[in-house]
Amino acid sequence: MDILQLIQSNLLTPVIMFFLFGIIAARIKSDLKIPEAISEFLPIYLLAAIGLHGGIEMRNTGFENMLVPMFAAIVLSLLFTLNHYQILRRLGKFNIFDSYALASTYGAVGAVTFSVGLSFLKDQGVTSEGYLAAVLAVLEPVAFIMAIFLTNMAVSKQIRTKRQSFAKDDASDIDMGVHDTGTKLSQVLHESLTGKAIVILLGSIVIGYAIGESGFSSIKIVFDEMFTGAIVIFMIEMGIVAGQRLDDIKKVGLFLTAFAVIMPTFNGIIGVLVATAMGLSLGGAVMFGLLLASASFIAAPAVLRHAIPQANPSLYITSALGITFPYNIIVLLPIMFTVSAIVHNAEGSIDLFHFIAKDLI
Amino acid sequence: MDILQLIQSNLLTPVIMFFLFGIIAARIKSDLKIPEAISEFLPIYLLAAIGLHGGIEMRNTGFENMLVPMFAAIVLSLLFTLNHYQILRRLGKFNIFDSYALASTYGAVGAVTFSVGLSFLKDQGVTSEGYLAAVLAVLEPVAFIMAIFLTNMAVSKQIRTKRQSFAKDDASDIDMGVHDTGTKLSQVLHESLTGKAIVILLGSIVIGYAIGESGFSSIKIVFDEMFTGAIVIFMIEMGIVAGQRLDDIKKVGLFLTAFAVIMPTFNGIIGVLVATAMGLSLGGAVMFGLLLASASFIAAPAVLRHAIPQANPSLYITSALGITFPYNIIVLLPIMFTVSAIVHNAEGSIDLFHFIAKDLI
Amino acid sequence: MDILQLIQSNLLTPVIMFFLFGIIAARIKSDLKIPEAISEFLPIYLLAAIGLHGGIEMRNTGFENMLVPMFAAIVLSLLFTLNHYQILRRLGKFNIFDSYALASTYGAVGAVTFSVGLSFLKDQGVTSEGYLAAVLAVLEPVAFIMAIFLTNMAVSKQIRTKRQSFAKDDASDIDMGVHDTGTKLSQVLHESLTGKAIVILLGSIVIGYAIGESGFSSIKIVFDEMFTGAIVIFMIEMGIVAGQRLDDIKKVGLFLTAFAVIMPTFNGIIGVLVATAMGLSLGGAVMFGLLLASASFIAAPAVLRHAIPQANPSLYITSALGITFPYNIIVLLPIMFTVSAIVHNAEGSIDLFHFIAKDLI
Amino acid sequence: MKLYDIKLLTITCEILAQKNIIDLLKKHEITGYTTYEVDGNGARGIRGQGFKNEKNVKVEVIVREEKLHDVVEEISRTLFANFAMVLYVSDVSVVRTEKF
Amino acid sequence: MKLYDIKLLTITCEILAQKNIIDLLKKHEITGYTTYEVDGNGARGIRGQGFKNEKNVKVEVIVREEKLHDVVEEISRTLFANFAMVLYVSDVSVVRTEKF
Amino acid sequence: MKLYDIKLLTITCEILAQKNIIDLLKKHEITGYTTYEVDGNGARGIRGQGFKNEKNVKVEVIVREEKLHDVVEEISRTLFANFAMVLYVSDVSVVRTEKF
Ligand SMILES: Nc1ncnc2c1ncn2[C@@H]1O[C@H](COP(=O)(O)O)[C@@H](O)[C@H]1O
Ligand SMILES: Nc1ncnc2c1ncn2[C@@H]1O[C@H](COP(=O)(O)O)[C@@H](O)[C@H]1O
Ligand SMILES: Nc1ncnc2c1ncn2[C@@H]1O[C@H](COP(=O)(O)O)[C@@H](O)[C@H]1O
Ligand code: NA
Ligand code: NA
Ligand code: NA
Repeated sequence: MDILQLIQSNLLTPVIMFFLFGIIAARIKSDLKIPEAISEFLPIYLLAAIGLHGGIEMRNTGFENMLVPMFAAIVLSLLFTLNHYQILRRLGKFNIFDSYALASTYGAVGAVTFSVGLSFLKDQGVTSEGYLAAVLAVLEPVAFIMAIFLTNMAVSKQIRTKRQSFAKDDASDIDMGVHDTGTKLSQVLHESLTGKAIVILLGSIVIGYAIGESGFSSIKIVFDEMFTGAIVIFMIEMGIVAGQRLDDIKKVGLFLTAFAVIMPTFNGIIGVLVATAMGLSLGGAVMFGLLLASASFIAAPAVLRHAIPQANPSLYITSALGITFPYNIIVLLPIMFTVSAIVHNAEGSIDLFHFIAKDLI
Repeated sequence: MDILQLIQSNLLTPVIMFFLFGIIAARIKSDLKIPEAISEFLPIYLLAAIGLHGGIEMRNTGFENMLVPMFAAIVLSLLFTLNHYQILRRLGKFNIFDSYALASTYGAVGAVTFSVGLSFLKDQGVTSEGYLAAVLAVLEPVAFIMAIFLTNMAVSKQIRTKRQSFAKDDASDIDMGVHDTGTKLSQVLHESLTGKAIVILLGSIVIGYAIGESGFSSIKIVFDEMFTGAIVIFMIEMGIVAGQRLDDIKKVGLFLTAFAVIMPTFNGIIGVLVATAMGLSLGGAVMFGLLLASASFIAAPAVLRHAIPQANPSLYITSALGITFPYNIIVLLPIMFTVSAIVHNAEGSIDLFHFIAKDLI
Repeated sequence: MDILQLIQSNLLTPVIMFFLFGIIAARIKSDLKIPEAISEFLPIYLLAAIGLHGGIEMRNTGFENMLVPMFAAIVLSLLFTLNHYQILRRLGKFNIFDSYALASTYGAVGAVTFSVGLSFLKDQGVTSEGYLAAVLAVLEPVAFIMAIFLTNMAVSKQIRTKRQSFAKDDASDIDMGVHDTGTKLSQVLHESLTGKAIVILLGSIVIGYAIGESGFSSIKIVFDEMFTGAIVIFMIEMGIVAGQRLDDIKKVGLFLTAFAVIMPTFNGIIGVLVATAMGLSLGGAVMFGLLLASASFIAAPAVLRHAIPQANPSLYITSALGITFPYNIIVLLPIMFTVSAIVHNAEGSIDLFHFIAKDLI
Repeated sequence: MKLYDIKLLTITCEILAQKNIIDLLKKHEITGYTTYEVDGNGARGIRGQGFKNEKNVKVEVIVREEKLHDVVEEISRTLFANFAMVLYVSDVSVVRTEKF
Repeated sequence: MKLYDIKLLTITCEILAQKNIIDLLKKHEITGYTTYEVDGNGARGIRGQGFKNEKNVKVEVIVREEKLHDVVEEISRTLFANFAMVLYVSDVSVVRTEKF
Repeated sequence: MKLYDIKLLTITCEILAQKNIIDLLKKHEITGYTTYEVDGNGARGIRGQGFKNEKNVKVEVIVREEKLHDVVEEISRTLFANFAMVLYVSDVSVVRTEKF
């Protein structure tokens, strides 16, 4: 019931309301639209603001404490990606390409979701560890890299198998599906590491760290005070794009719809518990959980279309943007907050840590 | 003389000065231009800000008081549209299509004009009733709907008349001018009701009402404090576009030029008086008058090109944007303000109401 | 050593750090990019802010004092442009077209550089004379006009010489290089005088002067408080564009690379000294020096491609943007600041003036 | 690689006529097309300055010759009179003729 | 629907040459054209990153064969040397030949 | 003004396939091309709403007939299956045939 109240008060924030408004605008086929230049600029702005803030925080608090959570996030992200793959391939009967693409979409992180999380915490009057921005940056490519690597392995194996069973003149046919996968890996790696999200985020963290609170003061109005207003504008567009995708949810199927709700919940709550066990604050644990719960819907297509072109993009975009994103920011954030509040009031988080560790292995 | 002083001090505000600057930039054929994405975004932003502000106000003051002014605005808008049509068709000798298009352009409301009005009142240190944003939203489609309906009726009648007097093989010729007007009405209705201006305005009013003052605080800097600065930027573009149209004023003709000045003055002053009679504040009466005085130059073309494609768009855009808009924001606003100040100091507004009522019937 | 410290602390400001970040993003071939609409809008915004600020200042302080510095700036700019031409043509062995184009690129001013200079002074807690914005506006076309005039003269002379030595049937060949240069001058003049930078700058100065401090208050948040934040965003794009040009520096050659560093240093320091001699403040002398040191990389191509199409644009853009701009904002600003601080503390600036005057003739 | 002959219909018109064109194509069961915003000059004056509503758009349709005639005829009949518009047809060749 | 043969001249050039092209067309009494910004690569390197001044533009002109020759000749003579530019001509057919 | 016949290859595809196309052109030693963003509709649904990643792009390549065949063949073989894409070839004529 506490959770329901929290969901309700979350629903009445401008961020969520403008998102829902965008969905409605799309459903009634309004021509409302945030111009492309603005909606391309806003994520860059949001990431710069997040990075600057994170960097300044890290300068204040040091970054020794960051290493364990960073490592835990990477390990969890890899484990979860593998777990997603198994579920999608075995239970969901998706083909190998869609399975890897979806697995890494949900293993990856969503920068927009992270921004909304920060503004949610602000509304609750709670802070979070600044270094989580760095975790966000590092986590960005992790799931992709693994998925790409595994897909390449799988595809090479396939080719070898096929080569053995078929005559040579069929080779070109196989090529059609899996052409030059070998050489592609390094390219895609480069692409995902130099992707704009990572670059602006890491750059801003470094700059925030370098300039500190005093250097920040002259740009605080733009990169701090305007933050929530900017999210609100971006959420209109997110709502519109999500609303346009709602029709496609039918094509996504029941299994993936369930996956898009259950998986983030599972990943997110594990994240909150692990983070609590590692000593993160109430808000930090929520953000850590959100990192693991979130799915990527802007960076993912850019990387996956090149890395796994055989996968159907409308599956991973629709489920991540049309289902998981709204669920995460409206329902799961309050749930994780409640969980985090409970475990932060409880004692014996070391025991909790043991409990989770057992659970994961 | 008081009016002249007010006009002069209005002229020296950044909003008006940057508008005039834009006109000059266009006249000297400078390549200055606000990029399209920005000038498409600004009206959305302005309407969101207006709507949020209105919604929050309505939450504070309730919206019982809104019903009478809303109803009065609709009735006046319809009466004025009919009046415009008669004047344009009979006195101006415009064809039926241009007459209806112009009538509804001037019967409709201008959101940009409304924004400038709010900033004018701010400069005068006067407030206005928040629910006028809702009146703006409702008034948006009213004049269009009537004009479209009447045009369709007129065209159908025409077709029937022609069908009777001509042979059947000529039907295709008639079609060229008036093809499938019957089925179009509902489409155009949908379009004008889901137009971005109405949608963002209504949405923001609801959101403002839902979140209230406290929910607004985190986005106040973007959606309140930056408001006048944003108008200023938009006014540069408005000035440029108006300036580019100045050459077309010759084509508009003397009659329409006079109409574009006299009609808003008449409508606006009636509006101020009626609003005062209904008990609106000094500033509220000005805004009410401005709603009726303003002509639509962004929404109108989008709706009218589909609804009445036979009408010449350069007539209604040029007169609304090139003549009426500058006149309204530079000259008529101070006039209406003075009128409103006079009638608000005078007593016996009930008598006034009777006087106006007589005048209208 | 003081200079080195100042350079170091300058390096750690968000403005410079985001510029360097942009360069790095471009070098690692990230797809990071500020959308075109934003990066086209920001210079307009920056110039409006500079102009408004300058105009308001001039209203406070009068503009009698402006005439001597204005005149000095024009004279110096012309002398420097001629000086550049001689150096480039004689020592650098550039052809006549490239020499004039480069000479005027470095004789002209850079509005972005000027913005960064203002934010540099703000960081140092130093102010500058408001009328320098007007000097910026007037200086914008000066170097272009002279370069265009001289190029036209030179080309006409060439044509006449060739006409005399060749048969008439060769005339069309000559035309290919130098066609209708005669008639072009007035066109290019109009273009450079109605260029968006000059127009918005002059307009904003006038408006700032007209509205004064009190009229400015409603737009202060947008046009003053957000200024540094906006520069930071623009500097990301400047860094990216400069970074993309770094490869071209090889093509620019050693001579021009040296020119692009030495010339601004020379011009800038002369500027600081002359300004000090004329009685400008510490900060004002730095800005005056910066005007003379800066090279134009946005306005220049727009004017020079029409005025001197035979010149190779990648020479003047690359050297101005890729070399001189970073050098000016990172290294030369601190140098000029130190020089200005020294001469402002020293006495006998009249003697200094005599010394400089000798030097120049 | 065998290439097959087909027609490319290009319509340049004011942006507010785009919906009319797309609807008309749909009526003729054509769902494949490409659109982009352009500026221009013509009988109805310079277009593309000022408001977005005053831009032009190009609509390109790869279409079999059989359908082309009817589409061109209906566009000419219903839209030429009221909208800024230019239309032209060119010969192109494609790989996958079954797509069109 | 009878279609008439006519020429389509397409010029892809750096954006700062657009004015030169339009002026040249006007000189030849051609006032109908369509323009839009594009990116590109060619002999003068990649264009379209960075400043707007470094974009390309396409100018498309439907023009009768009689005028085509002179226009192409003058563009080649006066602009090819100094500007990034590519020009090509194609055959198209139109409904209202009197418009061009 | 003598004009020389050459081919114009136009590829309309989802924007995320642009890199693949450009790389493929480079592989065939073609470095001249023009690109611009467009919207569209086709077998893979409406494109151009929402994120920039979901736009289309047109890639236009003036290319000699000798090279055309191989390029078209490789695009068809490697990209048609996985990307929203349409490709067509037209005849055009140019002044400076040595540029291509
Ligand atoms: N001769 C032409 N060549 C290319 N495009 C044209 C031509 N004439 C008109 N257009 C385009 O078609 C639009 C509408 O033309 P119009 O109906 O003549 O005003 C113009 O704005 C141009 O974009
Ligand atoms: N082979 C080609 N195919 C299509 N467009 C080209 C080609 N070559 C050049 N272009 C376009 O023409 C512009 C100028 O070409 P250039 O003068 O060769 O640099 C380029 O930036 C491209 O947009
Ligand atoms: N018949 C057509 N005419 C013109 N463009 C088309 C056509 N069909 C598809 N396209 C374009 O090619 C893109 C990809 O097509 P598709 O692979 O069929 O989804 C579409 O989004 C359109 O931009
Ligand atoms: Na995740
Ligand atoms: Na009205
Ligand atoms: Na200079």
